[in-house]
Amino acid sequence: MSAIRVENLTKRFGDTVALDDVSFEISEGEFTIVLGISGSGKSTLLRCINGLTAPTEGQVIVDGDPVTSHRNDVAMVFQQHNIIGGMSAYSNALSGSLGRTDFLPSLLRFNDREDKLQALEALDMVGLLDEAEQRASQMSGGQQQRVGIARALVQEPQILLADEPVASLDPGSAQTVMQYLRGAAEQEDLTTMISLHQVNLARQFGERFIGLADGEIVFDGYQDDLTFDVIDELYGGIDMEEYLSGNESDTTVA
Amino acid sequence: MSAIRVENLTKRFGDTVALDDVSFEISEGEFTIVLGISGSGKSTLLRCINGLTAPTEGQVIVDGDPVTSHRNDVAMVFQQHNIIGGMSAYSNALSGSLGRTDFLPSLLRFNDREDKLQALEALDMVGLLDEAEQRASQMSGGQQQRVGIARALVQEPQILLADEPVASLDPGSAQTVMQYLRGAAEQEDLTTMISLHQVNLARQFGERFIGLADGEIVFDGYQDDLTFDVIDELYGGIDMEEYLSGNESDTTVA
Amino acid sequence: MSTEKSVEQRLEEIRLTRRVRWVLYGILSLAFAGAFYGSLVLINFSVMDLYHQWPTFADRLVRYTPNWEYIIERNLPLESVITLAMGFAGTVLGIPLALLLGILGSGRVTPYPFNFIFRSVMGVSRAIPALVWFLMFIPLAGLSAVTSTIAIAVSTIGNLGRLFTDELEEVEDGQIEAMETTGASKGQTVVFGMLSQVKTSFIAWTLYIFEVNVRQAVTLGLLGGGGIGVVIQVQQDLRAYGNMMAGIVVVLVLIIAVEMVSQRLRSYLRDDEEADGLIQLIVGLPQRMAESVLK
Amino acid sequence: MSTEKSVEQRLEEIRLTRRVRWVLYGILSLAFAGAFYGSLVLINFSVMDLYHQWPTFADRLVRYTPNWEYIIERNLPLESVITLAMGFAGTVLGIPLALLLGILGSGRVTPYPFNFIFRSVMGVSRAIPALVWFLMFIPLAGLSAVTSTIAIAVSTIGNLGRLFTDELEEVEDGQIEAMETTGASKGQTVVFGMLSQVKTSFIAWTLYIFEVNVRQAVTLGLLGGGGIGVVIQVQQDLRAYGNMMAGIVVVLVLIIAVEMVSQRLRSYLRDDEEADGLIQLIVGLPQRMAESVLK
Amino acid sequence: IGSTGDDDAVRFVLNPAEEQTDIVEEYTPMAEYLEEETGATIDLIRAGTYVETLEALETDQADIADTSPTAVPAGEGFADVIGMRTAFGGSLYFSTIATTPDTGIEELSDLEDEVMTTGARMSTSGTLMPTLMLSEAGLDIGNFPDGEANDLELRTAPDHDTSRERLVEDDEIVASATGAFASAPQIPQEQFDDYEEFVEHSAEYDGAGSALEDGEAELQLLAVSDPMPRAPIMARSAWDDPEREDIEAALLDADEEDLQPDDVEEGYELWFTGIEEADQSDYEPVQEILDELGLEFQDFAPDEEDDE
Ligand SMILES: Nc1ncnc2c1ncn2[C@@H]1O[C@H](COP(=O)(O)OP(=O)(O)OP(=O)(O)O)[C@@H](O)[C@H]1O
Ligand SMILES: Nc1ncnc2c1ncn2[C@@H]1O[C@H](COP(=O)(O)OP(=O)(O)OP(=O)(O)O)[C@@H](O)[C@H]1O
Ligand SMILES: [Mg+2]
Ligand SMILES: [Mg+2]
Repeated sequence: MSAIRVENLTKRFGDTVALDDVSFEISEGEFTIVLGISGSGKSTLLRCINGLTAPTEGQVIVDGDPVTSHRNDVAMVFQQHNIIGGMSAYSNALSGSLGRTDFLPSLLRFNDREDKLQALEALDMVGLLDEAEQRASQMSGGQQQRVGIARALVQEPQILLADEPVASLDPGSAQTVMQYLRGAAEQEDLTTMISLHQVNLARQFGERFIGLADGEIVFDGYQDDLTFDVIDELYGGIDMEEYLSGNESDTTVA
Repeated sequence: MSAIRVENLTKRFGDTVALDDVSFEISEGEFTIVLGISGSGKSTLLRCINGLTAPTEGQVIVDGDPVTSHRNDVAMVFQQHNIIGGMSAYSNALSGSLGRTDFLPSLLRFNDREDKLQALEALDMVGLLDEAEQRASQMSGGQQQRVGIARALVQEPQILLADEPVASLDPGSAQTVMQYLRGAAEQEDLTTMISLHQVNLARQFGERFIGLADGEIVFDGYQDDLTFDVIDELYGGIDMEEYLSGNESDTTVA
Repeated sequence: MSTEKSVEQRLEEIRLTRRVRWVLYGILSLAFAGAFYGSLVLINFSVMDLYHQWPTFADRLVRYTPNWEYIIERNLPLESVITLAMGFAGTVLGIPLALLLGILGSGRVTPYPFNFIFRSVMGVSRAIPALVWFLMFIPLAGLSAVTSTIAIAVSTIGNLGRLFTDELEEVEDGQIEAMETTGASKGQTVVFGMLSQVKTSFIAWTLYIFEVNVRQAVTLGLLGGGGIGVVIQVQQDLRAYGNMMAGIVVVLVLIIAVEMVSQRLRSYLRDDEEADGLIQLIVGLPQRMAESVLK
Repeated sequence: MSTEKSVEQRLEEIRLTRRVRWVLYGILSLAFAGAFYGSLVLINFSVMDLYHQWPTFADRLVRYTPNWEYIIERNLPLESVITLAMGFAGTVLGIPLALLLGILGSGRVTPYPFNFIFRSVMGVSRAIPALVWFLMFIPLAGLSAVTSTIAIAVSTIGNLGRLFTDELEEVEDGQIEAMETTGASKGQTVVFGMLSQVKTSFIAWTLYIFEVNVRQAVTLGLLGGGGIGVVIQVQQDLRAYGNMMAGIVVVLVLIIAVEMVSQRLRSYLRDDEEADGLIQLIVGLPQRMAESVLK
Repeated sequence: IGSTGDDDAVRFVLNPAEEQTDIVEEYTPMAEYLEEETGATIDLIRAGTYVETLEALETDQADIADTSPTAVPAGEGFADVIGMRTAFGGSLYFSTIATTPDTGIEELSDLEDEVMTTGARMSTSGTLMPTLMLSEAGLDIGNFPDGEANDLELRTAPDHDTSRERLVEDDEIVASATGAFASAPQIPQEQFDDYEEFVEHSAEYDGAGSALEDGEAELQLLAVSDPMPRAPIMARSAWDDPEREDIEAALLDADEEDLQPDDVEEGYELWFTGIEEADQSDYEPVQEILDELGLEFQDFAPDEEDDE
């Protein structure tokens, strides 16, 4: 059974068509990377799957049910990590269990022992067990992003979405974060969709690829299908090879 | 004559050694890229050349004179662009001429006609002539960065420094900005030093390369010398090939 | 998993830390509660007394039903315009010195021990309540709206200047450095690198203080300082609470109007992208006119 | 270069736009100056009068030399502690409702037309001057510091609540969405997604309002509400300006002390990384204790 | 202030609105005297304005109040007049309107189109009475004090002394109204001789012109008002306590020495010397002034809930 089925999804913001009749299916446990330049609709797609954005037309079916609002079993990692700066890494990870904790206990931090252990295990998995008590705002960007992943894992999702999780990180941290995402997905057997704009990282970590351009799907395939032609199509306009070969002569910039 | 000579430059912040006995020379008109992971000392190096940071030991000689404070003929493009959000692109570009304008005229925006034309030409060069009157804060990240380049050009520098000018941009914009930098450097015959952490961009645009690791120079050479081994040394620790080959089997993340 | 042990151990550590922290918070809370209780004792606060008096108090609230007719009868809108004028003129008169002292009070403009000279001047202006300033300036301009305006102007220097100084502490170095690298002079760096960053916040703070000053103008009026406050005071002295409340309703409308305008302006300043009807129209005008001329 | 022409042309366009803008700014400035001038006329402001009265006023300033001995003689520090207690207790009493109404007044918590109910309640609390609140609460607590405290508490609700509401408008959606995706309930989203973002600003604003309230307590004292204000009032009635200024000096010290503590706390809250002596010590304590126990 | 110490204490509210004294200190000997005579405990509480004293009397937050004459009509229904303060034997006092010798103003009607200061806005002797005098002299006083006068500019001052000082210091101001106690010391005594009632009843007549020797500016008298009753001591009507009669009796019996502090310095003068019996009717002149000026206190009688 497919974990995610997107059916004729269209999303318009006023005149802008962010997604244009997008359909695809993702099988359980697949590690999918969504590629596309800025504005191609990557975020909108993930937000529709997540229920944060309501589609204009079409629907998303997760686990057999159409998505209407956000679901407990779909977790999300954000580009700006969106963790709570004033709390410790541990408390942030623990906040992933809010969906199954009542209001008062969550306020007083009387969480289940199980959830607490799970938060620490998740931190362990992203290599931050020793920093568990550190304030999130004092961590580096890469560490904060890993806390965001830990939080998503504590949510015990079946589906993990990540919207440009490494866009604001330096290459070293980006590698590390992608490794943790891939590792967690395999270990917990998660269906994962990650939007990226770094082609090299995508090629390195991706299993399946969905390429968006102007809200439409222009590529849907596996690692072997992702040729340089495809990438040129996705990131058209800039012809690097030609620019590179020409840059020793006079370069008048348009 | 060398445009920039760095002699035994050491910079310590408390216990941290940001630069450790760094020496090199850059000839006039060279387009140099400084590579290195986060914390390797790239920013500190550029700030020392610029006079924004005072070295602990050693010195930087620009155009024959040791650098003691910031010089009019050294311009800088910042990662966070540092342009003034509340002013138009044109006014921002024009602010590059502050060094040669008196206080009162600059306050009342009574700049020389020549400077004004130059500001517009610089905006034209970075492809923003039509957006000249737009408020900087309303522009996209890539556009803002280009305004920053225009401002640096209006300064009429001999040396152009840029500290991770594309780190916060998406790949499309990063390409564009690097193109403009390269184009401007060639057209105005500038000696240019750019720190980058994207290896692919560096290979694509660089002429000369300086690699830093832990504050020390580990590489200094031209495009042909920049092999994958060098890159592995610079970005050591993460062995991508191995990870990639192993990621189909069980991946326990440390 | 082999790390299970260390996770358990870590949890114990965390629980211990948390317990210690709870105790610490407990102590802090107790200290706080103690200070609060001490304060209540010091002012002879008694819940029982309040409880006993509550019915009397509640009975009398009907007296405070506004007498709407009085608004027209006594031409209260006009009086409230005078109050507005006091607040406005006082704010405008106070701005230049607030700006000067506020900037000079920042540690980034004036080096450390010296900036405290300017901060102290602002401190004095704030510490003396506007009411006392008002009394001190009576020899200068009598018991009048002018004296109120001067008192407001003087306290604006301290209140607004201090907010300016605070704001300047949050300025980012990036733009200052960027201006320095262009070879800008010290003055140009302050204007282009610092002030341009805080321009909108300065305007927002000025609007906020303007609101506060309009309320202050009402209060000074209660002491004879002109405007609608005087009417409220006279009606209060006559125990004509219905009329008094009519005055207060007018003040309410005035203050809400001022706040709405100032809020609108501030939110316009904050996210300037938002196409904001009128203002956008005005600001966009020159652009469009220029375009049409050149076509 | 072929673009030279178009650059020249663009400059002309820009100059035209600028000229139109200057004219527009000119008009706005004139309108502003007109409003200012109108205000001055409305309140009968006359520079000549002030000029004539200046010598008299200046002569009198010597009267305002503080009589330092009076500070000890009359035990002013004790009186100022009462004032402090009034400000503190009033602030603490006002916080819960300020918090509740402030949160409910935000358009993000309560949908649009309804949040204005709460904003209006806060508006009323602000519009009625603390002096009038004082009068209204006499039936409840008599002529006492308690009444002042209640008056301060009531105006705190409006002043602080409004600042809270404003702050909540600036909350970023990201963290709220993040909490929503974890399946958190509405209440949990508000607490973890919104309030945790503004926690430090809320504390900072509360401290700011506490400062304002201490000043307000002085003012209410001037009208019979207890504390050092009463002493200042009496000495003023006695025309013992030296003694009055001694009182004001004590107020000055009090207010500067309060501001310094509150500024310190705020800057600690802002950049929490900065190792800030004492507080760092206290906060770091549990960690270190836990470590030493486990070793 | 606000020391509601023990629950049975008699709460005596003091209103300093019109006097330049530390009123709590002034009344301390009286409180001690009352405590000695009646065995009651007296709490002295300072009020900011006289409305506050009325509010306190009406809502059982005070038992006795020293207040201003206008409080008598205002307090009708819930506060009784116990007595009237007297000063140096006189129970009546006067307002004056004075100018400076160089203004050329001869009589009240000359004040047309001029600027004049008065006392606090609702002060009987500082503002209300003088306004009535102007009105009787044929000047159109408009809505003043609740508004502006038409024929001249009336500016209020916070108190009597300031009103007088403004006259001396501000050239634009040509006259000032004050209670006689604030102006008489600077007015040559002979100018009062035309006003028989003043000569006979006023405590200030003897000291008239006395401050001129100290070099204070000389004032010139324009008019003296009809006599007014001095400020009343009032009690809460609903105050039903055996102590009440004792206290009332003791108050009326008090001698000047009872009211003087023990450790008086040379030349110490209380501004009141005794309390004599009085009732509502003694304050009819005040009601008349209010009526003439069109000032009405709101009536909160339960049955007629309107703004009459
Ligand atoms: N809330 C919104 N309101 C209006 N337009 C929107 C909104 N969100 C997205 N859009 C528009 O929809 C299109 C797709 O945006 P989306 O954010 O999904 O792209 P993206 O691929 O995530 O780009 P990026 O790499 O910049 O994040 C863009 O043209 C964008 O301007
Ligand atoms: N102002 C400073 N105070 C203390 N330490 C500093 C300061 N600036 C830099 N450092 C330290 O010096 C070292 C080099 O920093 P630098 O910013 O030059 O590195 P970088 O290569 O630019 O890294 P990045 O890619 O993160 O910008 C780091 O360890 C950093 O923590
Ligand atoms: Mg996106
Ligand atoms: Mg750097």
